[in-house]
Amino acid sequence: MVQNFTLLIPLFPLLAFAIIALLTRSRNRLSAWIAILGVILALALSLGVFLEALAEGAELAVNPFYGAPIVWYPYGTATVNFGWLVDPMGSAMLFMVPTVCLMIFIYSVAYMRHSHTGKDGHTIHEDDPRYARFFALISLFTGSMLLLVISSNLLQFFIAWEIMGFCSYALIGFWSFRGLKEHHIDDAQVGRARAASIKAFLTTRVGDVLLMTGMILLFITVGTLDFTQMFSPDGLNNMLLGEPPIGALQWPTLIALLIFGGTVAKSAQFPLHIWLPDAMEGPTPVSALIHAATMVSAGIFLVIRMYPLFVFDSQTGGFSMQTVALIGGFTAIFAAVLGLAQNDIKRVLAFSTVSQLGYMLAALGIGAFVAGSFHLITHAFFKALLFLAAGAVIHAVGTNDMLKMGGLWRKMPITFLTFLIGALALMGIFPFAGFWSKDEILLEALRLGFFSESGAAPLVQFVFISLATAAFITALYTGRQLFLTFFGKPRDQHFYDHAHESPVTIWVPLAILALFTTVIGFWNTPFAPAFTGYVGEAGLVGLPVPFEHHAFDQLALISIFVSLGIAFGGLFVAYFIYGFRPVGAGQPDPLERLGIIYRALASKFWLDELYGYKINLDGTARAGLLVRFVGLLSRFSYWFDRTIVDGLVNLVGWFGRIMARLWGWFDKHVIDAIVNGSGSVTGEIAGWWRTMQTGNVQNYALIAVAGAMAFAILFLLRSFT
Amino acid sequence: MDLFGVISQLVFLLVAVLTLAAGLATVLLRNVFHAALALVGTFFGVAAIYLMLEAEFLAIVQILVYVGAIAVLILFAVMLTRGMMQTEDSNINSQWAWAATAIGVLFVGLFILILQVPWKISGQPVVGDTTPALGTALLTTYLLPFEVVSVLLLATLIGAFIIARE
Amino acid sequence: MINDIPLNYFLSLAAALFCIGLFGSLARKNAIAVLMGIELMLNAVNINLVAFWRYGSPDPILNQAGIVFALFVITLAAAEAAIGLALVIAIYRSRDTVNVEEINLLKW
Amino acid sequence: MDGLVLLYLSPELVLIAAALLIFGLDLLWRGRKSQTLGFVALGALVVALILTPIIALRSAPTLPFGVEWGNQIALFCGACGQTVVDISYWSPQQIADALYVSDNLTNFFRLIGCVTGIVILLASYEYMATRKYAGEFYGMFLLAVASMIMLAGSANLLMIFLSLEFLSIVSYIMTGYLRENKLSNEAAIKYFLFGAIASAVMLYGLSLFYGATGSLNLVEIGHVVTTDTNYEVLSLFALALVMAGIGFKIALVPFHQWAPDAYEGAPTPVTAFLSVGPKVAGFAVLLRLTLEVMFVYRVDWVILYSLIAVVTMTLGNVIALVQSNVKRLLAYSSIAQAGYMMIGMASISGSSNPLEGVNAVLIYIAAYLFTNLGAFLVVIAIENKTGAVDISQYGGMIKRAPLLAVLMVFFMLSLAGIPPTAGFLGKFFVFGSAVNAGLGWLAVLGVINSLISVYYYFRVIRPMFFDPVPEGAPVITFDPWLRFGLVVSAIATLLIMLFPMPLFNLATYGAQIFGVAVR
Repeated sequence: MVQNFTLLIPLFPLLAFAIIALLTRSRNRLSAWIAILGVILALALSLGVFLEALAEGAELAVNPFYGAPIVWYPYGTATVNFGWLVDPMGSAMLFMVPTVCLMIFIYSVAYMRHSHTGKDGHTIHEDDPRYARFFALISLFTGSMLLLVISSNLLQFFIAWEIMGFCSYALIGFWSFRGLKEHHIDDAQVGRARAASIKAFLTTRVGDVLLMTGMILLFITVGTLDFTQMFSPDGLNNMLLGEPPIGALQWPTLIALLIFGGTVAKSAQFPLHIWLPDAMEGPTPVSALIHAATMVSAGIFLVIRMYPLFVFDSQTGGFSMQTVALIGGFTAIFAAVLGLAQNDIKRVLAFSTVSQLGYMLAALGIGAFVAGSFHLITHAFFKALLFLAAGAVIHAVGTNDMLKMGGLWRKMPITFLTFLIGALALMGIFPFAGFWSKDEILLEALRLGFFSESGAAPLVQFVFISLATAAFITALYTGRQLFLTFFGKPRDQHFYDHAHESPVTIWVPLAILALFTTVIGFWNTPFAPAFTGYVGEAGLVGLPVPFEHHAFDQLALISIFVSLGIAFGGLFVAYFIYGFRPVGAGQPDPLERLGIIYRALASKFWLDELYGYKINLDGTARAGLLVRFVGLLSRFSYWFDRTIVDGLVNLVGWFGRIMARLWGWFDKHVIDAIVNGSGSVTGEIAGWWRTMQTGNVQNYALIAVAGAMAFAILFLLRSFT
Repeated sequence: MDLFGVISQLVFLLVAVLTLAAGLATVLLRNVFHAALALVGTFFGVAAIYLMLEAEFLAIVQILVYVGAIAVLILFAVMLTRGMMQTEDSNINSQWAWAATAIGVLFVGLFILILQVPWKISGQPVVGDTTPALGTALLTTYLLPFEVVSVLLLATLIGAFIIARE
Repeated sequence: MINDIPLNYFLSLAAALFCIGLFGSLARKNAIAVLMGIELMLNAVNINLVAFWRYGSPDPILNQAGIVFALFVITLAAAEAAIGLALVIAIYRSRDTVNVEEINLLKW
Repeated sequence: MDGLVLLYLSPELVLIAAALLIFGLDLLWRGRKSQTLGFVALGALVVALILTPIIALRSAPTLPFGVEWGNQIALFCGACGQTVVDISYWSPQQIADALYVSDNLTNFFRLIGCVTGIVILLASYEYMATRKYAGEFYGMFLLAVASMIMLAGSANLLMIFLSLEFLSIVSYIMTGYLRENKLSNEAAIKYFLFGAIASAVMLYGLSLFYGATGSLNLVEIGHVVTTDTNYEVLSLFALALVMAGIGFKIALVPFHQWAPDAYEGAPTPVTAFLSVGPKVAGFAVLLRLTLEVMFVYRVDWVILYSLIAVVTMTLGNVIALVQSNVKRLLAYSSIAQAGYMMIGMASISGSSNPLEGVNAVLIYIAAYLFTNLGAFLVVIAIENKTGAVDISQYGGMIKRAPLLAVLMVFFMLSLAGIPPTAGFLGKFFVFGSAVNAGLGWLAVLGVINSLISVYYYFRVIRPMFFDPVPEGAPVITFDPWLRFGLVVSAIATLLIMLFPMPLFNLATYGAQIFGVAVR
């Protein structure tokens, strides 16, 4: 009967927020422990609910845990109530969110302590000047995410959604505080953090506004915002009663698209993805929180929650699901390519998140509900892991630039190991979590696109190709990241010397997340699809349409090999570019330079050896042999370079560069310009309009009189015509 | 139309023209002092219009309040701010042309409206004295606004004192 | 007398006076002159009200709404004038001007 | 007038009597003990606040008081929904004579007025403590609240004009209260000149209504206008002129331009009052006029209101983007907020249920009240200590006054309409009613506008959190009364969102009156 206490789950972190904000603000350590305690309590209760939900099994979809005791306001004959709703997917979220959050919280305790060299040369460890506030804010963030997950009502959902938006604003701009210079944060960084926080807030606000509009329309057409009532067959049919709003566009399509607009912004999908890479200016735990457990997941969860609406729309001939698939599929490949050209360790992960979210949406869009949902869960674990591990690296090394790292695995083996696990999961390599979920998505896309009984679907085929390509590029950039960061020789001795293994409070969360990353995928293997049975068997709340459930067949087997092949292919290419001959200190990234220059460099090296061979022509045989051997090796490597590595580098580099350039340009000049430009245009208008306010009251009065007169004359003329 | 009617109209026209002329003088005269005197003339003209409309009490009030109080106040203010009076090169501000255009349109609109609307006319003659009935109305039906306005006058008194005191 | 002069005459006179007053209040530089314009407008309204009372009222003795309204307008005009002139004097003291165009510290 | 009438008028009478008492005592005490006079004013407002439900409940003696704890307010609001103490019970003769009605709408605005008064009074103690004529200020302030309530209760052109002028004159006085301050002087005279011209124009419109119908009573005028189509042009023409006066009070574009100047120059507590009191009272008049007189011409005034709503919110929001003075920024913000309320006014036209629009407007008013007052209270608290009213001077406020900074965030979120705040609720209802009334495009424009507004609301917050504390800037302390007012506003802003039922019922109750008049 734990389910009756579901509403308390978000209360603990929210309470922790209140306590820290009001009482223990000045005491850092205590604040941190209060925050952690809040999450632990939330986690305990969530796990209780989760286990109870598991016990219910697929039945839960038909009879979800539901209660709406808080009367918010009456509307017509109905009332809007707040409460909780836990269906199978919701319960899975209840398991994932607090678990990941707890790890992030524990990790933050040490992470938000900075070390710097004091005046006397000693290393000083010091809490971030706003340590307690950090924990207050992430508690609020976690609490609102949990509130969102258990919401029984779209309005309640939206409230939590908006609180999260505000938290993201405050946290992304967390270091936009002047006076932090002793913490390695300079003015430029402060400026970037400020700009990033505003950008994140305003961009997601666009989506919020769309979502709110959709919500109001939904309320008016359906008459309720309660999920269970809304998705009862009557509820959605109500939408078709009224006149279609715009031409052939039906109400369900319009509303679904508006709601999807909220997701596009919150989950950073094209074309509103621009805020997410910049959001890296926040502290790393915040990045992990935003990217894994809370904010962007909320966007996907919105589509999952509203899935019956999308299904209903597609049943009545709407195109909202196609839009979702298209945007998801496009974003998946688009962001992956952009990720190729990043040198900031966190930015690579940021683009990777965008790309992976595109995966999920593409899956949801083509109807692979279970696969998309499962990827949401697994992704949260391994992306949190990757971020936290990357954060540990940054913390230890003191830079974000991968080109200044290298060979770090020797210095921080545990971090390396956990990062490796996360990276393998992200690439989709057996047996880690990402493999199972990604494979599932590819399988579904393959099945629906090429082997569907209802004939081939070009859109789904596009999605499959796009996702498969994206999987390849994902493996490539993840491999690149792995090799640049941990392998090869240190490229910057200063940073390398600075590096050290993470303290316990940092690596333990990493280890736990790595454990989850390793095992969670087995929740849903093609052989034993427990998750599919749980989430997909009985369909969704209010819309008991079972999802198509295939037994393990040949296609699944093929798909496993295809996806593994793609992943290993990408990794292999990455190895050839970055692992085979590691990038040296000061060397540019192979992708960053043109092939001709590289070849010229290589040739020069070879000529030098040849020259040495020449002057040693009458030297010892041994020396000659050595020289000859070296020469042979060089020649071989030259050949290898020219034919294989260069070819690959040139091809991939060319493609990557062109695409990254192109899209980067598009990003910077078109989308950013629209967002910033609309700001500056309104600024211009404001500057112009304010000149009306001359300060002369008679001008004002004249305008007022003319206004009243204009209205009067308007009416007068109207009556004569 | 009988002779009396013609005379009535002529008298009305005369008063109207004088009133409007005084009004125009009020807004056009460069010297504010002279303008204030023209304003007094307008007040008298309006009082005459009231008399024509058989609102004798109102005509008296008009002269007492407007001429006796408001005009005197204005004259005082003009004299207190005398420094401004002669130094002005023009008494009309830069937006006057716009204002004139807008007001011209407004006047045409009003004129059309006045001619176009079928006004309700009962044409009842006034039999007897309106003043006692007015007094009764003020202390019965209109007692509330009467009281409110007394409070307002008190507030005005205090306010004017606060604002204008040295 | 009433039967000989159409209502429109009075209304037109009022409209004209109103427009003259409005012009004064919009176009004069001197704040006191602006105030005078406002007084003209109020007088015009009063002519309207009294004319409507005289022509439209079914019982001019018992139903004196228009007259009463006009009476209150006169009273409020006096109150308004008092406050307005006090403000003019105050601004004259602090700024040494009563030119409305120069009273423009607050803008944009 | 019988004894009952005095009961029905008691909140206003208490306020006016207290104001007179304050004037007298101040004369007696020669300007000393002004703080005590402030408490007298507070007491009067509280008494008036308490009297309101008593009046409202008078006709429902069967109401079971003393039921479960904590439910009193909800019960009151719920009960109000069924009991009507308004003109619908009156005889036709009474309606014809009615100058002033003590109906549901009046009661709603009594509550609004008293709450506004109380919150601003709490904030003005510290502000007025060092200033001259503080005693008179409290008296004037009570009169302003009383006239604001009277404006809402006026059912007659004469009373409308009278209360409007009363409110205006008292506002002019309060705006020019800082006699040594050039800006205050200038604000007052601009406010005055603009207001006088606008009210003269409005008066001309009122006289046209009188000419068409021979009556000053709104219900009677409405009767004539509805039955006699001869007066269509005239009514609309008059409405346009009357909009000048009402629009001036509400600060609607194009009658808004006095507002930024007057707001900036006025003493800040007065600014706070101006941004709420006259505005919401103006909406009360507009509601009465629209529903009781003009309802039949809804096609026409919907165009007018929609047009005004669009330009008002757009202009307010856009110009606010470039403001650096917080008072001026909030002035433009309040112009924009009035634009959102006008969306609700326009959606009254909805064929299904006009009361939905009325409800939305009333809910928005209540939500806006607390939010805006809260924001102004923060400004007042900061200004009292430092004299700073510029955004750039707000640096490091989180260090200097954490409570102020955090609450300011909250109020700004509410003004921007982001949950969980009252502002969101208001926008939700207003936009919802617009969509329901077939004015979806208006809602869309409103939503876009609320998006723009986020930018400048966050401009206020940013320096408070992210900029360093200026050299030598004092830590800001403020007196407990102000703190109390702030906390009350914040809690109300939160509770309205979380538990909107009481407010919803109250708004339904306030709108009840129009069921009678709407034809």
